[in-house]
This record gives sequence, structure tokens and C-alpha cells, in this order.
Amino acid sequence: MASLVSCPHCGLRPKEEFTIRGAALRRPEPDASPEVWFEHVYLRDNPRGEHEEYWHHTAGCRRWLVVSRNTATHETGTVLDAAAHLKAETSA
Amino acid sequence: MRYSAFSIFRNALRGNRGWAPAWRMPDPKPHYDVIIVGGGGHGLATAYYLAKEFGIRNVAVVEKGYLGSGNVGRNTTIIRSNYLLAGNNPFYEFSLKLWEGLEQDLNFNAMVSQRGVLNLYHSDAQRDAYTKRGNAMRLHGVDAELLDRAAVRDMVPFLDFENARFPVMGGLLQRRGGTVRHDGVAWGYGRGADSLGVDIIQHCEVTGIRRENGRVTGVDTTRGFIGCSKLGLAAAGNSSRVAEMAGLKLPIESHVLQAFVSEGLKPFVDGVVTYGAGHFYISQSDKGGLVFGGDIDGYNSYAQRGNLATVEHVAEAGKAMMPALSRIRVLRSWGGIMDMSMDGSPIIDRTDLDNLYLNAGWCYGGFKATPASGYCFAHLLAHDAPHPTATAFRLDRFARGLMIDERGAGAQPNLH
Amino acid sequence: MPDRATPSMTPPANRLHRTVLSEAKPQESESIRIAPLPEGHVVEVLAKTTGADLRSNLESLTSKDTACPVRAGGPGQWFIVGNRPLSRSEMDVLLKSLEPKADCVDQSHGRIRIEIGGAKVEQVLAKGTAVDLALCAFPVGHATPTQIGHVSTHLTRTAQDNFEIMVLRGFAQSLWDEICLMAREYT
Amino acid sequence: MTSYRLSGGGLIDRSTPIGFSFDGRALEGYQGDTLASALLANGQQLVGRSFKYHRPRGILTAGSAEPNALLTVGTGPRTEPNTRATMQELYEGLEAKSQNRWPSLDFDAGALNGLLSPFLGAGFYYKTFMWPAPLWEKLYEPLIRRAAGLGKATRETDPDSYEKCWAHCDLLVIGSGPAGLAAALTAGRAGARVILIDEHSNAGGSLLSETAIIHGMGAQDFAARIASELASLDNVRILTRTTVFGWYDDNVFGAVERLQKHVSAPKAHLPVERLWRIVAKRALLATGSEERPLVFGGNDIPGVMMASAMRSFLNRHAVAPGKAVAIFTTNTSGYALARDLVAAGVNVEAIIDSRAEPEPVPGIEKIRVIKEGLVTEAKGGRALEAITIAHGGKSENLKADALAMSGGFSPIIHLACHRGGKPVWSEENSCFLAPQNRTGISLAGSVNGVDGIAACLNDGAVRAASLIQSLGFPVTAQEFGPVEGDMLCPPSPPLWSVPGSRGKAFVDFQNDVHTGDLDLAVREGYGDVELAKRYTTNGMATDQGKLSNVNAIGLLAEVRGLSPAEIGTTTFRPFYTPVSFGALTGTAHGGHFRPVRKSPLHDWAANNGAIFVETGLWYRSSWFTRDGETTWRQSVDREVLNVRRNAGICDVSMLGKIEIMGADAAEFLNRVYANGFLKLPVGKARYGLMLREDGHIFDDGTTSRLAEDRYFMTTTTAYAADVMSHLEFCAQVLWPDLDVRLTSVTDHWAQMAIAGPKARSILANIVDDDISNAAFPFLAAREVSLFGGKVAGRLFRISFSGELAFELAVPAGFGEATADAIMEAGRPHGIQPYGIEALSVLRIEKGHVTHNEINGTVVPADLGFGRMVSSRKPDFVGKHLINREGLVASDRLQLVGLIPVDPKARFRAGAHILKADDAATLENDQGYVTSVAYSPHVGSTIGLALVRRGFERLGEEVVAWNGLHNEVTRCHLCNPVFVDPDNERLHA
Ligand SMILES: Cc1cc2nc3c(=O)[nH]c(=O)nc-3n(C[C@H](O)[C@H](O)[C@H](O)COP(=O)(O)OP(=O)(O)OC[C@H]3O[C@@H](n4cnc5c(N)ncnc54)[C@H](O)[C@@H]3O)c2cc1C
Ligand SMILES: NC(=O)c1ccc[n+]([C@@H]2O[C@H](COP(=O)([O-])OP(=O)(O)OC[C@H]3O[C@@H](n4cnc5c(N)ncnc54)[C@H](O)[C@@H]3O)[C@@H](O)[C@H]2O)c1
Ligand SMILES: Cc1cc2nc3c(=O)[nH]c(=O)nc-3n(C[C@H](O)[C@H](O)[C@H](O)COP(=O)(O)O)c2cc1C
Ligand SMILES: [Zn+2]
Repeated sequence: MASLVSCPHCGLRPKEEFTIRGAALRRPEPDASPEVWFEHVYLRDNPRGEHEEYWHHTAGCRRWLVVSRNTATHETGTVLDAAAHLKAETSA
Repeated sequence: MRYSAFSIFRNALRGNRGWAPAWRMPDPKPHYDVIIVGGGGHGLATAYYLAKEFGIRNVAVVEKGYLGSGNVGRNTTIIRSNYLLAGNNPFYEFSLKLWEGLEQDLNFNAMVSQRGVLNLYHSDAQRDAYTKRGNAMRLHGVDAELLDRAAVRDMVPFLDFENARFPVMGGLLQRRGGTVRHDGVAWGYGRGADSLGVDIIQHCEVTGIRRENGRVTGVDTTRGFIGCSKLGLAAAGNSSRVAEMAGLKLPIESHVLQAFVSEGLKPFVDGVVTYGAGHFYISQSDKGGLVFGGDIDGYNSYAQRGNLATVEHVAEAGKAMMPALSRIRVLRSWGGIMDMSMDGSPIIDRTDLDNLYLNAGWCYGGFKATPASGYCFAHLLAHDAPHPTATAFRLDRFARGLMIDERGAGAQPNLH
Repeated sequence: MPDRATPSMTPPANRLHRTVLSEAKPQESESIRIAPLPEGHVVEVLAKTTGADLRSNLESLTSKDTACPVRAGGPGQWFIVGNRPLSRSEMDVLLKSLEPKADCVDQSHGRIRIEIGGAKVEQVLAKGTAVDLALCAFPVGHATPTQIGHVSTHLTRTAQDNFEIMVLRGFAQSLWDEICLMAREYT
Repeated sequence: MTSYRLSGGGLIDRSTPIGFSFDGRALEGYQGDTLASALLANGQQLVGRSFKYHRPRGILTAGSAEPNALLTVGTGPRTEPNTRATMQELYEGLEAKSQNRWPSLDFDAGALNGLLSPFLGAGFYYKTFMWPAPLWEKLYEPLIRRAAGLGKATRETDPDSYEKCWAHCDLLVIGSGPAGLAAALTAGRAGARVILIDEHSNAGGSLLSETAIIHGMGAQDFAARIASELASLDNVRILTRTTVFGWYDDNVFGAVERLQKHVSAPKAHLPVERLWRIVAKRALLATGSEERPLVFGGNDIPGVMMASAMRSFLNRHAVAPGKAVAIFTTNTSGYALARDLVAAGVNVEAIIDSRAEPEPVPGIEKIRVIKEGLVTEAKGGRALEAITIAHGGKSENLKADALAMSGGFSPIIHLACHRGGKPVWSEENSCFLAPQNRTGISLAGSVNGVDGIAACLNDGAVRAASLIQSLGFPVTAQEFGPVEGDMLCPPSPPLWSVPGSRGKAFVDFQNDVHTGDLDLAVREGYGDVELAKRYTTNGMATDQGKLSNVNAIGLLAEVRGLSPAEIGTTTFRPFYTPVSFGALTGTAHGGHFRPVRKSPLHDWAANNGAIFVETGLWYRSSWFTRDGETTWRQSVDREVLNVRRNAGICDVSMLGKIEIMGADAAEFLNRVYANGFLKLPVGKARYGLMLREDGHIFDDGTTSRLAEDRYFMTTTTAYAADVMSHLEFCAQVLWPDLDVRLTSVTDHWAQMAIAGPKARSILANIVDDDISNAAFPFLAAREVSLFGGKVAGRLFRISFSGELAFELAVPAGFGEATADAIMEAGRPHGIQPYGIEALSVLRIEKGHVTHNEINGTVVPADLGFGRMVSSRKPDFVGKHLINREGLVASDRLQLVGLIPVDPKARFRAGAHILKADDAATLENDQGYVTSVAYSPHVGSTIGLALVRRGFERLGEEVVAWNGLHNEVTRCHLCNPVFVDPDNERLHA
């Protein structure tokens, strides 16, 4: 995608309703080493293919979403509320 | 074969059957002193200067597509050296100086045309920021002028001076800025490098980087393994992917930037004008098309194409700045993949692999850097030490907190 | 010590509340109607436990002087709206009554409501929002936040051919002008 | 009218003549004409000059692929260069001008280039114009620029309006030929939401040019009948005069509708163009096919035309192409034309067919057919006079004033390629077919390689049925009855180049690319199809190679000895045909470019004489002029002094305001701010520093604790939106386990600062509660009651100016009344409103920072806030990278004050700092001036600056260097607090 995102709360919406933050990274634990923090803030896998990203439905429900998107084809997969995504992750 | 009015004349009389190829189509040799990954502007310029300035001629440039198929062939061709920070400014001025003598050096007309770059400002804050930048330029002896509204109006009378939502207050002008014919740059450097013995190997994609005890031995490609003593990466939008082949993770995201060209017109805009109250910059190519662009789409992409929302966003800013664009028709839009770095500035440095060198992170500003980037990368490859104008473009600057952040946007690539 | 307020300083009741779209004149044609709604009350309700559905609780609390007084916002978020301004005490009662379940915020002065209706209402709104407005996709009572032009709004279908747009006060005039422009071909 | 117009037939209304002009000549056409058909009817074959060689050019096609007939239409601010005469409908008073010629179309000086053509081969300009270097900008380039380009655009402002619109549908059908009509009807009858789009003025596609009989009806009537049934279905929307220009991600299509490009006087209440963004569950491309030119010498002479175009002018516009017509074809297309020409009584000299054994076709028995024949040259200057034919080893000269050509057909697959798919060469169809990967879309009709009206009708119906079936619609296949008189056009082997061709044979007509250029490109190493395109500019003109690309590929294949499949195509990109800035912009231009955001106190400020300035989307009051004040400085100085002496009131409603609620709100704030917030007591406000995760300052502001679990945060105006999104990120993504809720209340509150020694006495008149220093000390923050209980407000004892000050927030609707009341209560105390200019002076005098200083590159320590950053907190945003070498380096830029040695001297923000006697070089740069103001309090210009090692250099003399303005000002570095360093006024 990048024309429309299907917000789990609002339905199909155009790109301009969103703010894109980028790679959906987990924030390290507070006591993590400086190296870990550096990597978190500055280094990116930047894959060609499947990519999980944070999108904010700024002009909509104002929820942060995790959008799975293919950076080569722009096809979108699942779109989850960030909270739901976290649960899914932690349970998995 | 030398190009000149005379050679054109002579060949014309022979039905133009006498022209020699601009470059050879060599098969890869088993081993090179230096392999450059990426046949874009930077890769080709690097090879050219390696051969010409540093006497290293056993060089190959491997390019996965056709020569110049990357960003060098799809950018809006603006060159300038109007930078604020000491880490940037001297480098880009060095580049502009190289542009100024390029045609004679290459014996190829890349149409370097310094018709000026005018950045508009619309508020006191913007004016002050441009004053700060312009003075940094002046301190380094770079030409810069701060124009007021009247002066801008004299230069470009058909901007919106009547009912603009964000009135034009003035602009920062660099007269030596301008445009260069994108393809001419790739072809000129390619032809120049080839004539000095460099092998330009097109349609040859690097698929792996072989390493033995901390050193690179060569690259696997779609045309087989090619050995090298030194490997230089100049893969622009694909830097992360190529570096990954050597186990490196970069402070880079790949983003798509779109560019546009209008139908061909008689002279409409002379120099380059950039809008200050939205994302828009425009110039006119010597073919007559208005070449313009704006902001990146904002999402990671390797697709070389963007979406309509951004197209409209760009057009809106364009008409807001220049109402007369309204009835002009946009002919074509395309996209390029840029290596957006974490501070908006490039990297020209060694890596923790002994003989692997990196040239990346050029964002949407690397075309103007082509000559200096090639020169400085060649310098690094040849001497293992950075060129004096490129000492700040270190890979470890993020870990050490020495970012070169012109915009102050922080570690958020799509904001640079 | 209310008496300390010298009467001269106290604005006359009729001048105390200045409405933002007071100048805007309603548009009316056979196919489209646009009118500003009274600056009554808008209460934003934020459920304390995510996923909790308070709609039923909320319905009972509305001053039923407008269509669809309870409107969904984001998840666990609703707006209670009404045409009549609530007195401080009324407002306090309303806020208190929900305290255990939700945090409530008085947005009465921060949100302006505009009504738009008529046979061509879908065509006109389609010039602003990307939301599919067909009745099958956007039934009566459905409400959603969406962008109209460049402005964030909250859209509610209050009848087959009638919508309400809620917008930040600061953008109200700008949005009003935009909507009139959108409707121009029918007015 | 002239003899080129047929007496009968065609979709024109002979009872409605339309007057128009071409290069100033008054001409007449009919309702239903295009500009092209009207010109042809008037015998005007020559319509333009080519790009490079200025060769005479005529009308080549009858559609959107037209490369030659590009005219400047309209006058004044409505001037439109490069308009395709073939797509421009005629309207009364239309003024058309030919382009790229001087002094006139008939006698064009530029034609000299034709003689120079050997020197102007592909890419010649890359090889010369290099000596002497200075001449490039001075001479060569200006000449090239003047020669290049086509039409001349107006620089006037467009008087017409545009708009954008969204549309949603189950099935989007692009193209209204037999395939498209059948598809739309099938889906429409099944009840699906259908949009049918065609770029022409009427639905029908090629049927409008057909003479076949469908279901007992003429093709044209058949099209009209289907169109009218579709129009009667309210689940179907037909958009004619609309071009789908791009296929984007998620099956979004961009289209532009030309509502008023065919009328004399556009109606003001309607847009001239409308941009559609169409969200289609499924889409069907029924876009037809493009006929390919043949590449032989002189194939560009006026009078040479595509066969199907000639047929279109004949059958649709009742225009005869000439008096003696020859037809050069590789397939039956030419025969269909011949049949119709004969039927219309036009004299056909011969059909030259490249094939050895063309299957015979009925209706043309009397016509001479030359088998295995080739046209090796077309002769003539501004009009075709004769052609040379080679057949059976001999060459023959034939007089003709019109020559039709058909080299076969290329499916119009552009849209299907816009999302990265590469077309595939089909040997048996001898054309490129659409890419395989195409989710969401499907193709029908001749774009799908289907031949014949009946087959296309059926294909359209079948494809549409399966598409909407996949969406769950029950469908019944549609029947369209028998088709008579349709001439099938099976693919025939392509004829890329014509052996023995003489003279320039053009491939790309508009860019003057001929076969020799492609040869040269290959010879010089530019043989890759993409390089050849760029080196020769083939396919880069306004028609984007609709006619030339495939021929160029065929020719490259021949020269390089490869197959077209191996050569491949160049990349198809939007726009299918060019789209105006106006359409892409809609209403968002001029004053409407971006919305306006107004403070609830806007009118109050206006009534008090405010001069407004745009800050972001807001309008803010800069200053308030008083009678007798002639310069802004006078007003600002007065406002500033009055705040310090008496009191002032300032609108600060634009500050971002965020309500933060929940049991963990305190913990939340403690993690988003760098300084501690856990211990902030109820009823108190605290200044807070927000960092980015990279340790730099993000934003600052004050946050007040209204209750145990409720806070009120203010942010800077500029960063209000970013801070809100950031907090939502923290709450929803980083710490979802915290019990906290946020919402923006910026617009609910009107907020005003009341500052100055008299502030308290004034407020006491409207605030019911006790606000004495004891009861309401510095940093107190509480809900208060106003006007004897009429209004509940929020009062904060905070100060940006450094004076005794309050910020009062009231519900926005009460803002103006409250401000009026404060002005009234303050009159005896001399209160005056002040704007952001004065506010800025006051805060600079006090050394308070804004985003001039917080410019994204500073860390707290740079501003002297080092101690604020908690070392005890285990975690907060920005904690973990703030101790990096570069961020703690001793030579960082640090915040200092700046004051000129000579009080009368001035300096500006953006000046750089140099050591007193250092040379002006970048190496010697010591920092820069961030904020500057004239301080009436100090009596001179003062400033804030970020200076290397600034803290330890107070008192040092430096220069503020401003080369841009030739200003070098000697200054002293000083403490940034210029007034009341001990904060006595603050606490008064
Ligand atoms: C739309 C757009 C507009 C721009 N406008 C401007 C502007 O106005 N001014 C300006 O200064 N800059 C501009 N830029 C930025 C500028 O174009 C780039 O920074 C610059 O061209 C990058 O250097 P390059 O030319 O070497 O990159 P490229 O030309 O992209 O070269 C990199 C090459 O590496 C090749 N490659 C990648 N991976 C492999 C592999 N595995 N094996 C072999 N080869 C590989 C690619 O095919 C490519 O050809 C713009 C960029 C874009 C996209
Ligand atoms: N003359 C010949 O020998 C020959 C050759 C090929 C096809 N044909 C015939 O032509 C007919 C083809 O029918 P069909 O329905 O497939 O196509 P069509 O050519 O009848 O209709 C296609 C329509 O789509 C429009 N169009 C194309 N791209 C568009 C876009 N991006 N936006 C808007 N409109 C667009 C065209 O203007 C045209 O009106 C058949 O009858 C076929 O036999 C004839
Ligand atoms: C400066 C510049 C000018 C261009 N001018 C034209 C033009 O006049 N006509 C055209 O069709 N394309 C033009 N293009 C776009 C190219 O055709 C092409 O789209 C672009 O180089 C990207 O390559 P791609 O589309 O093959 O991916 C221009 C590109 C650039 C960078
Ligand atoms: Zn949403």
C-alpha cells in the first residue's frame, strides 16, 4: 500500500490521513546497554520485502497502528492497533 | 574519440557512420584492484577519478541495470552548495567547483548551467535561518545573497504576490547554483572512465560479498564471481541491501522520492526556484520540460514509484507558489529510491572490514555531490584516509553523537 | 466572594458567549442545505478500560435535542453532543456520573458543528472525504473521524440525506468556506 | 463549406455551424467536430512544425496519441499550449494557433535546421558547445532553450476553478468501446456499483467510427442505445471527457474529467476540470488498441495519416481525407478503410499491402491492390503529392494527396503497467500484452488481443461477469445479437522497417527521431532500450511514444539482431495523457492553499488594532498599532515598556493544550519529561523539558496538576501537533500498561497572558477567588471562578515575560468577553494588549528560549538546563543516548547573551560569531545569533546566541559577522538574562 490503509477502527482510509513513523521497533529495556540503545535509535534492517511499520491515524481515530507492508510491491498485509500487535507478539 | 564541433562536422559528412562507442561492453575480468558496486553518478565518478587522479586503472564498475539507471538518471538535477554546517559546506563547494570545469575535463557536454538557485522564505524565522545559512556560506567564500520581496519580484515576477496564503518575504539566492543534464553526467563519467581503462559492466548485479578473515575477497554477481583487492559500495538507494551482504547494518532507510516533468514549453522559468511554505522546487530543462519535485512519499520503499497523494501535494505547493502553472500539464511522474540517513548527511568512510569502503546516505541531495563524492571516495580508496573536505562523513558519528543534522530533525529519516 | 466582581466588569449575559460562525449565512437550494448548528455541548468520553462499550450508558445521559446524540470517536471514545449549552452544574453532573467508567472532557467550546443535507449531500462531501458515503457503507447513525480537504473533522450521518460535521473551533470558519465551495455547483 | 466535408453521415450536426479561427484565419465547422476534423474539413492539412527540424506536419491520428497536431488553444490567461487538436472539441469562437514556427507556419525560418540535420543527430549536443566554456551559459544554452520546447505558456493567473472528488465502486470500466459498454451493462444490470469512463465526448469508442451493423442497428446508434440504458441505471455512473491517467497502489485510479474545456465561456460555478480519485474493488481495462505507423521515408508529410484515424474522420466526422487516397497496410485495417472510402465516394488509388497473400475482402473489388508492395517514399513539402511504390522488383510513382498507413495494432496496456509489471511480447499477436501480475484488474476487448466487435462485446460481458461474481453479485451473461459488416483484423507479421526506403523515416514524429538516430544510438553504445530512449529522446514527447515506442523496439531488435521480447519496453508511467496542475491542485491554491486556523480571541485582537502574521496555520497578532505610530518598532517598544511598567494582555491561545488523565498520569509525565514530575503537587505548575530519544530537546512547556489524576499540559505553538502524536505514541506503543488517557483541548480554551506589576490588581476584578501572592504564589495553577460564578476558568501563575504574570484560560466562546472585561478592568491601570513581537522582546530580555534556540541540535546542557535532566530517574525518553561523546563535548555551542559594544549599533539573527580579531573564515566560526530584539529596557539591541564554550566566555568581546548584509558588529558575550536576574518581579 501507500494509497489506502485499512484502519482496524475506521476502515479504508487514504494515506494523507496518516503520519508514518517507520520500522515498528520495540523500545529496549531501560537498563539496556548503550550499544543496544544506539542500534535501536540509529540502525535499520531496511528490508526489501515484508516490513512492519508504525502508522498513526492522525486525522482519524488517532491510534498508532502496526502496518505490515511489502516495500518492494507496496502490498499491505495485516493492520493492527499497536496495542493488539504487542499482545500478539508477547503471547507468541 | 574526441568530441568537438569539428568531429560532428566530419562525421556528418560521412553519414554519421564513423562514431565510435562511448564505452566498451567488457566481460568481467577475474580480478580487479578495485571494484565499485553501482554504476550511478557516484560510482562512475569514483572510477573516473581513481583512474585519472590516483593512477588506479584496474577498476571495474558493476551495475545491475543499464548505466545510469538509478537516481543519477531520475533526479531533478539541482546543484548548489548552500549548506550551513562546517561538515558539509566545504565539501559541496568543492563539488560545485568540480562541476564548473567538468565539460572540458570530460570532453562531454553535461550541460552544467548555473542559472541560480533561489530559496524563498515566508516568515521572519525562515529569513533568520537563511541569514544564518547564507553567512556560513559567505564565511567559506561561497556566493550567497539574501533578497527581499522586491528583489525576488524582479527576478520571478509571476510568483503569487497577490493573494498567497503564505506571502513571499524574500529569498536566499546562490547564483552559481543551477542544474546539470542528469544523463549527461552518467554518460560523461562513464565514457571518461572507460577511456582510462575502467571496465563498466552493465546488467551485472552483485548478489554476495565474499569474505575471508575480516577481508573482502570479491563479489558474487549474476555474471559470476569477480575478485578484488578493494571493494567500494556506491549503491545509493540499495546501500542497506548491499552492505547486508557484508554483514553490515546501516543508519539508513530507503525511501521513494517522486519527480515530474511537464510538457515541453518555450522558456518559462530560468533558474531553480524552491518554495518555502511547502515542498516544491522547479527548473526547466534545456529540452523545455519543467522539471519539478517535492517531498518524499514518507514510507520505506524499493519500488521506484510513488502514489497520487504525494503527486497532488506537490502540485498544490507548485500552484500556490506559481499560479501560472495552473494550465500547464504534467507529462510524466516517476520515482527513485534514496538512501535516507539518520541525520540527512552522507557517509564516505571505511568499514570494520579492512578493504570494504562505503559511500552512502545521500538522501535527495547527492546529485550535486557527484563530482566531489567520486573524488573523495577515490581519495579514500587510494589513500585509506578521508579527503580533507569529507572528514565529517564518518560512519561512527552516530554512535559518538557527532551528527551532521542541517535540519535538526533527529533520527527520523523521512523528516530530513 | 462573588460580590467582588464589580458589575461593570461582568459581560452582559447576551455578550458572554460569542459564537464563531455567527457571520456564516446558511445555504439553501433544492438539492443542498448547509447551516451552522448552535454551540451547545460536546463532551468527549474516554473509557478507562480499553474495549469497554459504554454506548448504552451514554445514551441515557443525553439531552435528546439532536439526532444521534452519542457518536463514536476512536476505540473506547465517544462524543455526547446536544444543541443546548449545559450549565456548569449540569456539566458537572454529567462528568461525575461517568467518572467510574470513563474520563470525560468538556469540549463544548472546542468543537463546532455544521449540518449539511439534501439530495446531493453525498456528492458534495465526496469532494472532501475519502470515506465511502453510500448509505450501504455509511448508514444513518454511523460516525467517524475523517479529513475533509486538509482539515480533520468528525462526520456523522444523522439521516439518509443529512450529515453533521464536527470540527475544531479554530478551523470552523475555514471549513465552512471550503464546504460552501464544494457545494457551489448546487447552490 | 469545402469539398472535404461529405454531404451526409457522421455524428455531426450540420444545422449547427461553429465559427473558429486557426492562425487568425476564420473557419467554420459543425457541432460534433473536433478541432482536427474541422481543420481537415477546411482542407487544412498542415498544422504544425516539428520539434527539431521544423518539418511541416499534419494530423496523424484521431485520438489522444496525436504527436503532430499540437496547437495553442485559447487566449490570455486561458492560453493552453500543446493542445491535441484531435481531442479538442470545437466550440464557438475557439482560437487555435500553430506552434514552433517563425515567422509563419507556411514559411518557417527554423526549417533551415532540416538542411543541418546531418549535424543534429541524436545527442549531438552532448558532443559540442563546450568551447570556449563561458559561451555555454552566455550563448549556446540560451539559443538551445529558445529553440527547444513547443508552445508558449501564459504567465497570467488562471481565472477558472478546479476541484477534486473521491469515488468508490465495485467495478471501474475504462474505455467505452464494445468491450467496455458490454462490461458496464453486464455489471450494471447485476446491480453492482459501476463507473464507466471514456476520454472522448461520447461513449462508444471505436463504434463511433464503425459502419458495421449490430443487432440490426448501426454501430453508432447501438453505442448510443447502450449508453442511454446505462445512464438510466442509478448504480452506474458514466464519465465521458474523462481520462484515467494512472493506476496506483490498492487499486486507486486517478482520472481527470474535462467539464468545461469544450465550451466558449466556462460557467463560474462549475470547475473546468475535476480530478477523480477512484477506489475500485475491481477494474476492467477496455482501453482498445493503438494503430502502429509504418516507418518509411517522408512518412511525416502532411497527408500521411493512420488508417483507423482516416476511417474515424470519415465515418464519425464525415470528412474526406483527400481526393486521391492511397493506403499502405500490413493488415486488414487498410481494407476496412478502403471499403468505407469507396462507400463514401472517395477515390482510392491503390492499396499497397506488404503481405504476399492477403485474404480477399468484400466491397473493394474495383480497387487496385498491390501485393507484396511497399511505399518507399512519400513526396511533397507542405502537403503530400505522390508516393513511390516498390513491388515485384520495380518502383512506381503514384500521385496521391492522402496516404493511409497501418502497421498493425498495439494494445493500450499503459495503465496495467503503472505498478511495476513489465509487458510481455506475444509472437503470435506480434504485440506487447499486459503484464501477468495484476491483482484487482482485468482486461477485455482488443487491449486483450481480442478481435472483432462481436468478440469484444462478448469478452467485455464475460470478464465483467467474472469480476463482479468474485464480489458476490449474481450475474446472467448478456447477449448482444449478430454483428454484420465488421471486418476482422487478425494480427499479421510486423514490418518494422521498409527495405529501400528513401529519405528521413520517422519513428517518433514529435521529437523528430528517425531510423538513423536509433542506428547511431546502437553504434555508440546506447543500444539498451532505456538508453536508446534517453539518447534519441524517442518516446519522451507529449505523446509518450504511444505511436513510436513499439516501432523503436522493433527497429532496435532488427539492428541488434534480437527479438522484441529480448529488447523489452521502456517503463510505462503516469500520466496516460498529461494532466494540468490545476486539476491536480483542485481548490488548494492562493488563499485556499492551506486552511486558516483562528484563535478564539482573533476578533478581539482585530478590534484592538492588531496586525496579524501567519504562524503555521494560525494567524497571530504581531503588534497593536496606536494612532500616531508610524513604525512597528514604535508600537512594539510601547507594548514592551507598558508590560514592564503597568500591565499587558496577550493572546496565547495558540499554545498546544493537552489534558492528561489516569491513575498513572504522573508516572507517564515522569517518563516523557527529562525532569522529575512525580512530586508535582496538585495546584502547581512546572516547566518541563521533553527530549527526543536521541537526547536532543524536542519541546518545552508547562504542565499543571489539576487533580491527583488529571494534568493540563501546554506545548509550544509550533510543536503542538507533534507533541500530541508523540505522547499518543508513548501511551499507546511504549507504555500501554500505564493507565493514562490524553486528549487535545487546545481549541476548547481561550488563553491569555496578563503580565506586569499591575496584573494582579486587574485580575482581582474579574476573578472571584483570592489571588493574593500568599493564596496564589508563583507557579500556582488552579481552577477559578469568574464574574461571580458565571464562568469557570483556569488560572496559572506563570511568566514568559519575567514580570508578575498570570495565564488565564476560559472556555473559548467566553474568551472575547473575558478579554474585554480584563481590558476594562485594566484601563485605570494602563493595561494594553501586546503581540508576539513584544512577547518575543520580553522573553529575550529575560533569556527565555524558544524554538529559535531549541533548533533540534541542542541538548539541555547547551541551554544551561543540564541540572534539570534527572540522573535519578531509571527511564525517560532521551535518557539513554544523551551522554554520547559529542553531546557532552566541552566545545559545544552554549547559550549566551549578546550585547553590542556601541549601544547604537545593531546586529541580526543569523549573524555568526567570530573572535574579535579573527579572520572571517568557516574554520574560525564560533557560533551564531539565534534571537535578536531591540530592548527598550536595556536601551540597545540585544540578542541570544549559541557560542562555542559560551558559558566560560561571558564578557569576551566578539564580532557578530553578517556578510550577507555587510554588517560587522562588535559585541560582548553576556549573561542571557537582561532583566531581573534574581526573579524578584516574578515572585512579587
Ligand atoms: C526523484 C529524485 C530527485 C532528486 N533530486 C536531486 C536534486 O535535485 N539534486 C541533488 O543533488 N540530488 C537529487 N537527488 C538525489 C541524487 O539523485 C542521489 O543522491 C544520487 O544520484 C545518488 O548517487 P548515485 O548517482 O551514485 O546513485 P544511483 O544512480 O542510484 O547509483 C546507484 C547504482 O547502484 C546500482 N546498484 C544497486 N544495487 C546494486 C547491486 N546489488 N549490484 C550492482 N549494482 C547495484 C543501482 O542500479 C544504481 O544504478 C534526487 C533523487 C531522486 C530519487
Ligand atoms: N480497425 C481494425 O482493424 C481494428 C484493430 C483493432 C481493434 N479493432 C476493433 O476495435 C474495437 C476494439 O474495441 P474495444 O472495446 O476493445 O476498444 P475501443 O477502441 O472500441 O474503445 C477503447 C476506448 O477506450 C478509450 N480509452 C483508452 N484509454 C483510456 C483511458 N486511459 N482513459 C479513458 N479512456 C480511455 C479510448 O479512447 C476508446 O474510446 C473492436 O471492434 C475491434 O475489432 C479494430
Ligand atoms: C531532468 C529530467 C528530465 C526529464 N524529461 C523528460 C521528458 O522530457 N520526457 C519524458 O518522457 N521523460 C522525461 N524524464 C523522465 C524519464 O523519462 C524517466 O521517467 C526517468 O528518467 C525515470 O526512469 P524510468 O521512468 O524509466 O524509471 C526526465 C527525467 C529527468 C530526470
Ligand atoms: Zn483509525
